[in-house]
Amino acid sequence: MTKMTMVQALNLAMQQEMAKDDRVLLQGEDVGVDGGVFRVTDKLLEQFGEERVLDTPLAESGIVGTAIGMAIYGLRPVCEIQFSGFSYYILHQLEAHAARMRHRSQGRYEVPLVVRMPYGGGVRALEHHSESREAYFAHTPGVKMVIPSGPRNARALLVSAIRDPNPVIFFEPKALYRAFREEVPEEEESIPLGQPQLVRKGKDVTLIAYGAMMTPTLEAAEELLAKDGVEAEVIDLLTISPLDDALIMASVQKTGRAVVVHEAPKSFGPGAEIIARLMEKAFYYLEAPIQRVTGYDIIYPLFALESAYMPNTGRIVQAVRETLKT
Amino acid sequence: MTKMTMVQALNLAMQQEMAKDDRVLLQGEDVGVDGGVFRVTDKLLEQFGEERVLDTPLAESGIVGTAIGMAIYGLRPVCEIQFSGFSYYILHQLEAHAARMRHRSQGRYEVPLVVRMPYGGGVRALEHHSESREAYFAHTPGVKMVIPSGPRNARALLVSAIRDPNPVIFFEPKALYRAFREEVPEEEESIPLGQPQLVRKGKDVTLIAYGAMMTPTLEAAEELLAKDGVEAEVIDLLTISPLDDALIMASVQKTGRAVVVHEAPKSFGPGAEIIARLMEKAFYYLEAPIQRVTGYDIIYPLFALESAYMPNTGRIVQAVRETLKT
Amino acid sequence: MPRKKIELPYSAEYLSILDENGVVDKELEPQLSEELLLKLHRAMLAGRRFDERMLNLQRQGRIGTFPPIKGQEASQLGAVAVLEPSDWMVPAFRETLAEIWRGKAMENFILYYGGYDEGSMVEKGRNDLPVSIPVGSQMLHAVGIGMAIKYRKQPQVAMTFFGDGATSEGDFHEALNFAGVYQAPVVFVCQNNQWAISIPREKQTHAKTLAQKALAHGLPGIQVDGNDVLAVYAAAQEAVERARFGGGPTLIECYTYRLSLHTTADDPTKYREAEEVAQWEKKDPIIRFQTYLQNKGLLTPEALEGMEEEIAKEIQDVVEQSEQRMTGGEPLDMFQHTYDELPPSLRQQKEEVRSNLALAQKEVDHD
Amino acid sequence: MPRKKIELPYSAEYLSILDENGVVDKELEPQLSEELLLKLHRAMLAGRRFDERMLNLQRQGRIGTFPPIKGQEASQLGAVAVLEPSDWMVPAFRETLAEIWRGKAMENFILYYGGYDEGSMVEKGRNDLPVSIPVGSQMLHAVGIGMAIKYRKQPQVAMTFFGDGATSEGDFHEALNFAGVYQAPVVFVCQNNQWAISIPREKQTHAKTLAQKALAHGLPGIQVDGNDVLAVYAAAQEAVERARFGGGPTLIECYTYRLSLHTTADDPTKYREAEEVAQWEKKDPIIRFQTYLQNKGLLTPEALEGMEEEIAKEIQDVVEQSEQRMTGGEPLDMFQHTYDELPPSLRQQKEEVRSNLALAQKEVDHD
Ligand SMILES: Cc1ncc(C[n+]2csc(CCOP(=O)(O)OP(=O)(O)O)c2C)c(N)n1
Ligand SMILES: Cc1ncc(C[n+]2csc(CCOP(=O)(O)OP(=O)(O)O)c2C)c(N)n1
Ligand SMILES: [Mg+2]
Ligand SMILES: [Mg+2]
Repeated sequence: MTKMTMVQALNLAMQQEMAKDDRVLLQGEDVGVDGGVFRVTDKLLEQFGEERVLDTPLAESGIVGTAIGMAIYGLRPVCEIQFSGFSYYILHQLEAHAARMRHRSQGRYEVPLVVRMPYGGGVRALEHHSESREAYFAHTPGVKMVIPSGPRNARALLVSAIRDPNPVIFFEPKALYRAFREEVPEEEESIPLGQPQLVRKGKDVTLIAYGAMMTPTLEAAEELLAKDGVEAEVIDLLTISPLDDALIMASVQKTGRAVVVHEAPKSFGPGAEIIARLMEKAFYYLEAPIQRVTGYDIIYPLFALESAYMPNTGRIVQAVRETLKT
Repeated sequence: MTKMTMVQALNLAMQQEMAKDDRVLLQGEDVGVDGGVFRVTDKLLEQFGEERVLDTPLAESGIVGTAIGMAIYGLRPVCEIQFSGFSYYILHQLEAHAARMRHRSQGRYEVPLVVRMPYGGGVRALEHHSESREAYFAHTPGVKMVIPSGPRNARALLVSAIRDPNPVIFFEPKALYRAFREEVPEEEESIPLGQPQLVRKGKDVTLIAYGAMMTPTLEAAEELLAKDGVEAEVIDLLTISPLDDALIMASVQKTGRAVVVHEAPKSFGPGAEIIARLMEKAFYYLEAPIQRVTGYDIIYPLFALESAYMPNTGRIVQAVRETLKT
Repeated sequence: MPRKKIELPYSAEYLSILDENGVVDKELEPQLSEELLLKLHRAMLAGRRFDERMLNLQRQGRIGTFPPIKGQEASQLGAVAVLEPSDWMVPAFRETLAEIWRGKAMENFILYYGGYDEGSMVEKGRNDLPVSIPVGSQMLHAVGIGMAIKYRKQPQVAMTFFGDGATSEGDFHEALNFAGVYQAPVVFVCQNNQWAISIPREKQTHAKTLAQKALAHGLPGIQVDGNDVLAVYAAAQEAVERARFGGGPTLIECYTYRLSLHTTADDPTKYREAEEVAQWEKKDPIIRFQTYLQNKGLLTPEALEGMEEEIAKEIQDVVEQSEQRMTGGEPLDMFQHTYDELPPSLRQQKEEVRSNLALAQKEVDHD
Repeated sequence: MPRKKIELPYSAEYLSILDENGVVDKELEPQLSEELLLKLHRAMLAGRRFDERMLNLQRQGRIGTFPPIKGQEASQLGAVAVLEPSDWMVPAFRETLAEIWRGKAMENFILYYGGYDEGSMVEKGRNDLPVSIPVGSQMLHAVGIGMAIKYRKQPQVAMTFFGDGATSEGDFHEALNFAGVYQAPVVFVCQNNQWAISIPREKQTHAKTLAQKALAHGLPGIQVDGNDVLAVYAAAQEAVERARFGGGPTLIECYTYRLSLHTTADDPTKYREAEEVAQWEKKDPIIRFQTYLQNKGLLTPEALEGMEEEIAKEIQDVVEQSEQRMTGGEPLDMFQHTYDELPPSLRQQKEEVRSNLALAQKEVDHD
């Protein structure tokens, strides 16, 4: 095992999948010679050549639209959108075609497409470079929405996403690209899509988060134990949609309390669905209202104020204390 | 007062606003000579001329992108997207610019833009012509998401949308375009955006719906009274986002039970947000889990099966009975 | 102000071979086998008759909305007829005849427009995409297929169809640009039928032709008489050869006319003159081709009559067979094909539907 | 196959007036007042120095990411200098000098790239849009402004800037097409600086020039030496006049070069040769213009020196003033400007932030 950043781990996933499956190819803006603006595809052009690592013209719909054609032909294109703030350009191709081709052709064609993109805030970026709009894709039937939270699961999930026969939107928490390293095994490792993970056991309250928010969420769990003696159970969604809520139900039926955390704007955000599921399946176990710690329903501010926008350990701890009041 | 269909009522709203405010103009595919494929803009070209009713080239992003420029200049463009299934082409212009120009220019510019479009199922249409994806727009800060449910409120809400200084996405339930007529006053009438309406008083359960779903929801309320003696209170959201939940809270704090109805896919749909709000603000009043009666997380089927997809009176009645079991 | 003119490698061109009176330009006449000529004629005739029958079915409420092809038979058939079965075809939604030529069963059109998803099924072996309704969006798929063909070094090409209105969508240009950059084996066939619902070609763009749009992307563009099956065939053949042998993509503008409705939901009298339609009726692609065949001694009035009867019967059978299959459908089938496997949330939703149906059934039994 | 060539009303052209050695083509030399010539020179020099200083500030961590303009001073200034204050300017994100010329305070750039939303404020009276980061999206706004100008029968024009990469986005073509259809008074100024981050111009499109993309939409397109402020000025003047007096839109391709980084987050050594940059250093737009002014006897080494000192001082003051304003910001301000008025849900969220802040304050006081 070597310690890797998420950038290196993602690179490893693509490198290995490309090495063993010549159907896999990459395309996007600056993914080749430049190795991606975050270097996630670094050196892959040298290894696999221009035929399999395509530096495309500057057109997101073109990138995904052509990738849909490639996927129908039988390839497994992995596209990069440079920032999720520019992913809205692809929604029509994704919703109208990638998500529907299997259904429209009644099973004749599938679109094993992965669209990777960095998302989220906290990196002192320019406008459009800090948003989290996973809810758009999570609400799109036919698409899978995946978000890793560390180098190791990023690698293992990307491998599964590349092998998945359905279109997968793969959000990469850019704040974590180089935030910390983890042991990542050289040998192949994958995590099945669609399975949230229990990352910390506890009995008093369930914290549900994903992506970059796992960091403050786990910190909050620590702080709650240290300062309040509260044992928080923590769940990492990993796959936002289709959402398998079994683990969440089991946990909340045990703890009776929950807090959901995400960077995305609060209203009509992913947290709402989790709460709705809990309402449907765990209502009688709830001892207090479930709290949301999220971004706000506003234009994401430039970085002088982003720390005021982003959920942080303090806000999460605070919310947990609220739920524990009753 | 004359009895009008929703198509006529919407036409009246635009006709009157254009007559008294020369900043208002229309653009879209086939809105001029053809009067719109549903005839919602019929005769407006004859009355106001090509300068104010623009038959545009076939390009949704072009329609909304140019309208943003017009709005910044000081006009009040009302755009038509022929079907909401093609609205995904405008998301980047809407999210990146219409929703943000006020903030980006720090108040110097505003984008008083209305984008009208028919949405929803039940009309035996082709693929892409039956979807309901209001959640995409509801989750977009800076935008208002409005959906009328009858000729009279359609007219009154469109008037307010045209006068609103913020970008408004205006979904028109195509199933109701000619489904029934209502008295619509000749003289000006408007309903403020952002205010759900109580359309039926009751004490046993609260039904929350909007748009075309108001019809089966109100039928269900009738049936429940007739067959079960249950008095259902019914709320019509009218403005989906920004969502003012005061009326919903007041009602559910009284009834203790609620069912949310929409055509949109269930997961990550608008119903989830309503349930999350109730969780936050009415938890201690709830006597049973809140139910969702919605579309499914699948590709909307062609019309042979659409009745199986669409929420109907029977499903709503059934859900209410569920909530009343406990 | 004096300045240097920039010389471009390509210019837009125009081609016509068989004029509206059926007179052929001997110089340009492609040498097609009698068999192929007759096959093309029969296909166009059958396409026309099937279109007419579909319109009746719709008017009788036996199927839903559909887009007639009347007048565009040569414009789509001339192009698709050049393809090998192993080539790929990416249609818009008005290529009914092209799809039939490629092997799609007429029955499936009736099912599809009758509201049954099974109707858009693509049989194994036919390398076509299903119809694409979002205007301008499908050409990118053809380009991606072309890029994949090039990657796999296959001797295939991808041909895609779209309308005049589609050339205003950004995706059209992104498709041409990608095709140019990667020199993908793609043939872009624009069905310029002069109308995008109620919007006439002149309002769609300030450009004199649609063919010249290729110049923006450094590609050859040609405008052909779309009601002249020989011209369309010749232009398509040249483009397909070029693409197949590494010469890159071509844009073909077929200059034709939509003689019928945009769809059965449309009323053209709102936006165009009967006179204009009458003028184009004179340019009918089938009649001029029949004249051509008769002059060549390949077609007699008797043969034509027999053919008409044969086609009528064939269509009648198809209608009957398909209607036997239109029995309402199985609700639970709607959960198929959204994902390869049902995720837990959809399994639950499917169960919910199953029990609702059972419940509804119980109530029916009650009353 | 023989066929008719389609004659187009326009062809793409090329213009250069002041060559890289500062030698002017007397025939083409525009007659600009000495005052304007000197003003253009000083603006370019100040733009260059401000750019250098911003780079330092970023390297010292005093501001965040920003996109340098080095090398493109003439390419943007020559165009914007033609505008009247009442005209509209719609920039991308690399038009710093054009924005300064139009009246935007240098201070605001430091605030904006320092992370303060106030920095992108547009003062009343300046008819410019704020920077637009989504590539290719802003040209449509200029077209809409142009359509509104036409509707209001105002003697204004809208000029919009974008890069070579932006010409690959569908929105670029939708903008040209709408501008053509409505003959809107718009001037499209493409800053072809040869690179879109790491993608060279040749990989962006198979087209020989970007100017020829105008032909797809039936518009005139011209390519000019973007490092020649006189050529850019002359071409822009012609286009602006045409637009102002009802002649419709024009596409101008300014052929220039990005001498510096894409943004401060970029490392060009990854994708381009120092040699290429060195070649373009020789074509520096400021140096050649200084030679021209000196030959005209309008500029002396002494005057230049004085000017440099003056500019240095001016920039120093700006930096100090802006940094005094960069005091962290007021969290509750982030709720401003999403809507004209705070809806109830946002009022509640704002309250939540207010109390969180209070709480955090309490805890700080505690420790
Ligand atoms: C993106 C999109 N916008 C609007 C529509 C509605 N619509 C269906 S066909 C059509 C006109 C298409 O015109 P054209 O491309 O010329 O094809 P034709 O119908 O003439 O065959 C329109 C506007 C659509 N299907 N997709
Ligand atoms: C829609 C969109 N896609 C990607 C990006 C990321 N990005 C920022 S600038 C840029 C390159 C732009 O190149 P060009 O248009 O030539 O302008 P230049 O940077 O050279 O001035 C890219 C890909 C973006 N900002 N917007
Ligand atoms: Mg057409
Ligand atoms: Mg560039």
